[in-house]
Amino acid sequence: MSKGIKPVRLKYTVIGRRSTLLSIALFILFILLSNQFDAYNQSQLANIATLLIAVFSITLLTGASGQISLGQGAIMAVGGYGSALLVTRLGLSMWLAFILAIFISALFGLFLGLAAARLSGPYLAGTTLVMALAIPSIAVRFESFFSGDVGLSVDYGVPPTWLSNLVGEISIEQWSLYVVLPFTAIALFAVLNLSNTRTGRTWRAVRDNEVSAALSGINIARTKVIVFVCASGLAGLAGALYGFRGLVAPSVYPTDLSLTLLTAAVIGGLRSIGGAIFGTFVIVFLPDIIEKITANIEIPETIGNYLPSLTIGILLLLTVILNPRGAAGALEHARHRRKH
Amino acid sequence: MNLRKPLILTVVASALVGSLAISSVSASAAGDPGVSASEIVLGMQLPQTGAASPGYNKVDDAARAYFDYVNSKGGVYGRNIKLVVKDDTYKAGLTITSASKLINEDKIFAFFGSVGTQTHVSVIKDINRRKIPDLFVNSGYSGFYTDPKKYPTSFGGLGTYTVEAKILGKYLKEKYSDKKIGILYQSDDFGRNALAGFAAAGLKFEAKKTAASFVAGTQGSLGLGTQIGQLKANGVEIVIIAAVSSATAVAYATAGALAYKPAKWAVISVGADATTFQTILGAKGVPLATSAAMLAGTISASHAPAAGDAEDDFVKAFKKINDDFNKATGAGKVWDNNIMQGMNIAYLATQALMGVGKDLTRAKLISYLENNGSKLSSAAFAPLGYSKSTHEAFTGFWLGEYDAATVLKPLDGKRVVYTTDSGTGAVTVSNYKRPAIAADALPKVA
Amino acid sequence: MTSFLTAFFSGTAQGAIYALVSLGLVLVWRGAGVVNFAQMGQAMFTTYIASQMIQNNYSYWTAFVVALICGAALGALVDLGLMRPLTSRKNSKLLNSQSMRTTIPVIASLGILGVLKSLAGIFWAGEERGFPSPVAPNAIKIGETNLAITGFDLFVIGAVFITLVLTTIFFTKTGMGLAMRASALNPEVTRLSGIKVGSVRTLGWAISGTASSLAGLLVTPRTNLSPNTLDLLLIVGFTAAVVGGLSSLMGSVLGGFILGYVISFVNVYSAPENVFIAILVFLLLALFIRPQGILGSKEVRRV
Amino acid sequence: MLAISNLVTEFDSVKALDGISFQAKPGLITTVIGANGAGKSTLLRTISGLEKPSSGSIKWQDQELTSMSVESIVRSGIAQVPEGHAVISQLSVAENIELGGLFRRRSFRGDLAVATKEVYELFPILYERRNEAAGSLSGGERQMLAISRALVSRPKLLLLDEPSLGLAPMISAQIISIVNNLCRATGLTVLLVEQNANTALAVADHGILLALGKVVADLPAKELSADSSLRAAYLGY
Repeated sequence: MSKGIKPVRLKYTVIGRRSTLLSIALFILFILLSNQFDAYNQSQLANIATLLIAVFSITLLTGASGQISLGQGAIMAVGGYGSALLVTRLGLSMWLAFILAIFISALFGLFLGLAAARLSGPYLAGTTLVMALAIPSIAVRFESFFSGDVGLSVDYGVPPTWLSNLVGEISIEQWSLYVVLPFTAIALFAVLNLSNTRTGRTWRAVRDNEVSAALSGINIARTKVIVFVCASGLAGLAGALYGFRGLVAPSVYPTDLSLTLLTAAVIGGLRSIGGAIFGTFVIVFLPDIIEKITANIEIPETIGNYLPSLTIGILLLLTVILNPRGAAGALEHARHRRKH
Repeated sequence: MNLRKPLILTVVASALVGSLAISSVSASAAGDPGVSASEIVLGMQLPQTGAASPGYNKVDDAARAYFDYVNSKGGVYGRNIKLVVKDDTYKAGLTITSASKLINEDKIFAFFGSVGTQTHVSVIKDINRRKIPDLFVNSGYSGFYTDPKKYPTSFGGLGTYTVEAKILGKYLKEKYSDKKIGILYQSDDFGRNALAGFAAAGLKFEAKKTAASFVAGTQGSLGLGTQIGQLKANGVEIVIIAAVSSATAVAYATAGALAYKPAKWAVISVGADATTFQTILGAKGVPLATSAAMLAGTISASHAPAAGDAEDDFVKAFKKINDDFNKATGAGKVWDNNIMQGMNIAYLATQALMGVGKDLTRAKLISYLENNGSKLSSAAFAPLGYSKSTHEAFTGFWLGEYDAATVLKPLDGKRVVYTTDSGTGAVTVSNYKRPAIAADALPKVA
Repeated sequence: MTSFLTAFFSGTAQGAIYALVSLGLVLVWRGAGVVNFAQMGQAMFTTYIASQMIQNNYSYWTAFVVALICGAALGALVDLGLMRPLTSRKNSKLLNSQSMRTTIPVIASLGILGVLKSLAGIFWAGEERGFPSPVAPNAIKIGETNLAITGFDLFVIGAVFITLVLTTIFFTKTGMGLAMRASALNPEVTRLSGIKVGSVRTLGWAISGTASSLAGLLVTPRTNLSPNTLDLLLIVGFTAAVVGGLSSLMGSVLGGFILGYVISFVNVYSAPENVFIAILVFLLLALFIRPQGILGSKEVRRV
Repeated sequence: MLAISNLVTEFDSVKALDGISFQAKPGLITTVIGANGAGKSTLLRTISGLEKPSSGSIKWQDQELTSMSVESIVRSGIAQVPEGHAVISQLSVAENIELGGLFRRRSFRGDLAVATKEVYELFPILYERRNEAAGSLSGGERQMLAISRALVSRPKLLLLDEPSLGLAPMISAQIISIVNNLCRATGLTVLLVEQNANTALAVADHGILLALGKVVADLPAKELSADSSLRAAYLGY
């Protein structure tokens, strides 16, 4: 990757300042939001901050380089198991384990990327889907190591006393947000920089037309592998944070998780980081909103039960039909129109 | 992927507005959450949709029906019992989220009857850390109950898989010592717990010879035939099934197709719901009489009366309440083991809440269950194990055989309840006598 | 030897169904350049329709035919209502990018899958139910020995065989079949020959819908029907299609049978728990060793 | 009669055709010549409906083609032989020919057999190789096949896009002369796009010279080929 960035060092610093500001802005906004929230919504916010990192990985992979993965959940599982094993078996600190999870899953992404570089479009989609199905079953197959279905019980622990002394009593939910948020901010910083530098432009060239990208001297295969490594690192970090909500087990990283993440990215806009944030808010809060709306309406239980998944499915279809670029694309479109 | 400030601001602003609208911060009164002068709020997590939901999605409606009945009789010390149910689709990620919602937004007093080992394991630590009672978990995983120091607030709602397998295993090993015994299990925590229980009873199985398995949730769609074919080829005469009821039905049908007729089937109670068995085979075109004949002679174990035992007082009472109070429609209301289990734990919960008295707190409830829990009664013929040293529920099972009318009848015409623990303890005969249900079907506490 | 025969027969019967699924996927991929991840969702839905009809006392065969027709209709509807407007849209910037043209339909099909599953959950309460087989599923006997193959297995193999023969005749002997092959190979020349490529594609979706609907009807008697039961079949069918080359109809059928044997032999000689891992390993091996598939041609496959 | 007026076709707001107007008279060969990128192929593709014009009109026998689909345009009697001997190489020769007449198989089954026989008579080599894959043919044979595929639909207007491209001079001359004979014998209207202006003008009745999407000359073929200044300015010889 360093080779790709070097020639644009100058620009890098300029962009670096903007993305630093935006990342800090995100951090502060989440903290401000959380102060308005009850404990449950604080935990939802932490959930968003966690999943956001995974959705960023899709923004990179699919939005910026055009590779579709239906198996990000499985890569999250790699990060989750990696960090949980480091903590439970080797007694490492949670923080160190999170950082190592990035490397473990990036390494996994390297192998995956080597395979993926040979694949395009539906081949990649299908292969990653099979992977999403197979990886959890590895945890069951090698039960003595991965603890099977029951999984590895891990959590964020309790807030350290120095922090409580500093800012007053901290609930478990708030603590989970505080643990996740720095990582989310760093992930945002990383994604912003990656996408705005020459590396990002290289990726987009590959996305838009492999042949002409190759003609302009871009090493397609290497570019794809690099994207995979970066995206896997992000997904693995998200998976580690997601697992430390309480459990690392196959049922935490089901196939649906991968599809949910993709849905968030698509609804918000595959190519927009703001869209990724929006989409993640939607998928996390939508079930609650539907529950609020239907609380006072008498509807049969069966319909009520399936309403969230139905709504998300319809939302996905509407997005694809009305504006495949998602909410961000629609917003830009509207702004564009107003100008004229 | 360009990020303009207005966009991120729009996103955050709309998120702010949206989430303010849905957050409801209510000041909690003194005392534990979820208890007021007029209400006790309980929370339940179970798969209401998704691959693991069939059958289990009836448990919540049954429990609610019983609570509604209690409420119609004036509730518990004037408090109505409200059951808030969350669908976790059997995915632990959602279980964690919905547990937080039950705790922080629905302000539940206690968790009640949560279904599923794989999902409950994701929240049990947190629930216990918050000292919230975790009543009558619908999981037979002994790891939740046998170490109250680890999980002081969790109490079982089923007999453990290990206890059941030990009792069933001992019987089969003695009765059929001259026969080849094999097992078909689903390869998940449930199946493997059962395997461990049988091993404790001295029944060991050999892969590809006497042990066959399938991936849980696939219901054999990837080739159950080959697995059962292997049991057949190896001359297994007694087949134990440790799988959910819908898979049991498929297993019987598959064996039938292969002309494989073991001398005896033995099915772990989780997988031996006659209604599910017959419904599934019925839809496969097997007439009721035929599926009844297929099930007849099958050995199973139970802690409670058979759902089909129309003579049992508890069954009669619960069935009536199900008819009158269950708001579910269609298949969700059809009387079966799942509904009886839901009613029975609701009966237990009502009893425990009555037992604690008017001044209800979480700590008092837990201490009541530890000190008096073993004296609680229910439809079960087996005693409850609750004590300071274990939080296992029903410590015993009786063994029976399905008759031609799909009712599980005690072996040799006499109901003998065996009891043991989830460890290495011996299997003994229990002399527990089940107290009768009162005429008003409400539990009575001394 | 017995276990070998068991694995072989079971693999053949299972493989026949995978072949159907794989065929359905390839039909749509060749015709429209879309991998339809909703395919088995459609099949699940039509199987529920059949199941509902049987519950309402219609005969099995009426329900069977209605399910196949519904499968065709659903396939056509997916194309007309969603895929055609989506893939023909030129003004969207996102679709101008090469990779997005294949990505967006994949996402759309996932949306359909989600909606179909939710609707099945609402209509049929997500209940797990059995599904009948038209012939008694009894083991076939030769003399006194029971073969590890049942009458129903033979029915499945027969039904798939007839489907494959009909498909072959359709593609090689009829004008519509020629139009369909031509549309898949070179849409522009086909349009210039006065053929409504759009309608031909819709027909491809309909045939694919029928084939997968048939797969649903044939697989559920062996297991149970629920909104999620057929998900696995899609994944196996997809793997079969890739192994077969994704662009070759014969290859897809061959791939289906190969997958049938792989799964069956893993079941017998290893353990069912290893099946998913085996599928992944097999898929990766297939992609590395022969990325164009057993019968795929190199030029069609963009690697 | 084909009448084109003020036709504009854009790609990403670059005008490939910039207000083209001309007419092609029935029964005659009209050739469109011009340098690479003059817009010749775009013109043919716009007529056959493969590209949608942003403005202007294409009238064919009192029908407005610009709003019609490719299929309807073909069915109204216009057949295009696309650039680069476009045949479907995985299909057999016979299948390629069959494809061209497929849309007429309901209403003109009898005539279809006649038309097929006629093209085989026109190109006997195709009959010999009818069961082979089209991909195995030589360049000239492929061009013959592409023309045959167009002819079995019994077009009234034949759009030929660079038929001599990449072919040996002798073979391209042979193909063009066959088209010429066909036109004279049957009254077929031909619109022939060629880079090789000499060959085209030799057989054509009328010539249209395109440059950068505009018509710079619309003259009888003889006059056009005689105008050395035009040739020098636009064709470079």
